[in-house]
Amino acid sequence: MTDTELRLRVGTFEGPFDLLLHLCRTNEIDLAALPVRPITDQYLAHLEAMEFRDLEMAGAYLVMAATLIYLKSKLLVPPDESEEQLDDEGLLLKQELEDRLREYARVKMEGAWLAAREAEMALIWGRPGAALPSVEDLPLEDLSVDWLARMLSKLIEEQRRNRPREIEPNPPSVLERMTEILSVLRDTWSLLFSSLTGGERKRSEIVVTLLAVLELVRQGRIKTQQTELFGEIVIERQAARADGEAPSAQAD
Amino acid sequence: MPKPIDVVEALLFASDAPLEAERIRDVLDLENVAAARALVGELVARYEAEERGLAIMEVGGGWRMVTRPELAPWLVRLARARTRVRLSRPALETLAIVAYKQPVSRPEIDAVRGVNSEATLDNLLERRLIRIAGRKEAPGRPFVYETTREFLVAFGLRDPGDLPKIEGELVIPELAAEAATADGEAQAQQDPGAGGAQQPAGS
Amino acid sequence: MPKPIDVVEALLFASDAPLEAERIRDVLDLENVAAARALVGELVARYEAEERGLAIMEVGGGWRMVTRPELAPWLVRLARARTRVRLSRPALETLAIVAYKQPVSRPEIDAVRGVNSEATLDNLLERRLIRIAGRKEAPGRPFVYETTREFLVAFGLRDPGDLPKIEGELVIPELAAEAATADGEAQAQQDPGAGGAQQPAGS
Repeated sequence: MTDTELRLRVGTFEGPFDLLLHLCRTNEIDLAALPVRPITDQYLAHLEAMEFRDLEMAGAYLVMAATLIYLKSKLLVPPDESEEQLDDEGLLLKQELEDRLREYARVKMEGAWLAAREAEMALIWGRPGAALPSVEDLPLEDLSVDWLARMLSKLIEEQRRNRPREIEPNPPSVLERMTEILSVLRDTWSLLFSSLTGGERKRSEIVVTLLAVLELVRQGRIKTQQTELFGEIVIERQAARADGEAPSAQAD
Repeated sequence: MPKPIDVVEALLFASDAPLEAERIRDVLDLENVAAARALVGELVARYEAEERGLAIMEVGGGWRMVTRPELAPWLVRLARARTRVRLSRPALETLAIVAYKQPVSRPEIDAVRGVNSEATLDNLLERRLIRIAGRKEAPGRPFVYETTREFLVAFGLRDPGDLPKIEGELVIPELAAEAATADGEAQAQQDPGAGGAQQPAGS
Repeated sequence: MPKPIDVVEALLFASDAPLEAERIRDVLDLENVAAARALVGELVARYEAEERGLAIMEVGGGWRMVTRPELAPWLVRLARARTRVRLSRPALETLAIVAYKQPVSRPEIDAVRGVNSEATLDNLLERRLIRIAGRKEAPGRPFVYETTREFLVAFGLRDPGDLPKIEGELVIPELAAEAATADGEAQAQQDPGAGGAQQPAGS
C-alpha cells in the first residue's frame, strides 16, 4: 500500500476524474460498484499530497472532494465495514458519479486511440502546399466586383437613412448582465450558471456574470443552488412572495 | 492524349486538400462518380503494387498523395520538413469528446472532463482541428464545436464514422498489465481499447 | 529496407523548394554528390520512360517534382473548381467592407453591419479571400483584416485600387467611449440588427 501511495504521488492527472479513475484502476475497483468509503479516503489522502497548477484546477479537485464527502455522509448508520448502504438520493448521486467516471474512462481511451493515430500519421508527409496553376490565370466563374460595389452602395445608403448605430460597449456592465439574467428568467424557471457564460470566451465576462448573480441573490430576486453534482450552480427565479427568509446558496 | 489515370495522378499531386471523387469526375468529365472512384482505385492499386516512395491514402472524404511511412526516417533528416508538435493529453481528450459527440458545447465538455476546457479548446481551434459549428439552443446559447476536415486529414480518417467504437468497461492497457496478477475478469476487458489503438493506418 | 531511389522520390515530393544533390547526399548518407546525381538521374529516366502524371525537373540548382506540362488544362480546371465560390450575402457584404475599407477591424465591421461578423470573417479567412493584416492600436487591440492576392484573382482585379468607384463614402463609426457623447438619440437605435437582418434572404 505504501508503495502504491508513493507511485500515486508522482503521477500527474488531468483532473478529478482522472485521479479517481487511477484510484479505481490501481485498486481494481469495478466502476459500476464504487465503494464510497475507501475511495473517498484515498482521494482525500491523495489530494493532500498534490500540487496544483492553478487555483482553478485545485477548485475542480475540491468540488469532487466535496461530492465524495457528501456521498460518504449519506452512508447509512450503522456502518458495516464490508457493506455500504445509501439512501435513495445517495444512490442516485453514486449512480451519476459512476456514469461520469465510466464516460471519462471511455474518453480517455478515445484520446489514447487518437494519440496512436497521430503517431502513425507523423510518419507520412504530404505535399507542402498546392501545386495548382497560379490562380491569377484562371477565368472568373460567378464572382463579380459589381456585387461588391452594390453591397457597399447599399451599406452607404443605409447609413444615410439611419443615424450611426450605438455600439454595444464591451464587456457588458454588471447591471446589464443582471437585466439579461432577469429577462431570461422571465421565460424560464431556472438556468445554469455555466450556460450564462458558456458562449463567452473572456474571463472578464465570467466575472461580470458572477457579480451580477451575486448581486441578484443579495437583492433576493433570484436564488441559487447546487443540485448538480460537480459544482454546477442552478439559478432560479425567486418566488414573488417577499418573505424574510434570506435566499442562500447551498453549496456543501 | 494523356491517359485519365495519369491525369488523376497529377491532380492528386497538385492538390493540397483531399481530392473528392466528385471533383475528379468534374475535372475529367466522367460519366459518374463511380467512374472516378474506379480510376482512383486503379491508381491506388498501381502505387501499392510498385511500392516506391509514394502512396495514395483515402482521407477526409477524398484522396491524398503522401510519402510511404517506411521512409519517415529520411524525411525527418530533410531539414526542411517541418516538425510537428504533438497534442497534449488534455488536448487529445478534449478532441476525442468533440469528435465523438459533435456538435458539443463547452459546458458539456467541461462536465465530461471535470475541468475547464477553455484553453484547450482555444488551442484546438487555433490548430483548426475543430471549429465552431453554431450555437446551442440552450440558456446562454453556448457555442457548439465540431471537428474539421483538417482533423480528418491529420488523423488519417475518411470521415468521423471512421472513429472506432469504444464501449463497455474499459481497462487502460498499461494499468491492465500492472493488475494482471489479479483475477481474470480485468484481463478480458482490456480488449476493446487495445484493439482500437492497434488499428492499421488506414490503407 | 526501402530502395534509395524511392527515398529520393519521397524527398522530392515532400520538399517545398528545389532539392540539391548536396542535400540528397546528406540525407541518404551517400559517398559523394555524384552518387546523388546518379540516383536522381535514374529517377528522372524512370519518370520519362513511364510518361505518367508527374515529372522531375532540374531547376534552380536542384530538382523538383512537378506535373507533366501536357496535363496543365486539367489542373486549370481543378484550380477553377476550387476558387469558384458562391459567397453568401453576409459574406459579400463583409467582403465589400474589407475590400473598400482595408485594413479594418472586426468591431468596425460589426458597427457598420450592425451584426456580429465573426463567423462571416472566419468563412472569408478560410476561403483565403481576406487575411489578418495586424492589430489595431485601439482598446482591445483587435485584429485588422485586408484582402488577399487570392481575392484579387477571384474577382479579376489587378490591385485593390481597381475596385469600382462608389458614390458616397462608407463611414466607419467611431467605436467605444468617444462615440458615446455624440448624440442623445443613440438610445432609440435599439435594433442594431435591423439593417443587416432585413435583407432578402434569397439570391
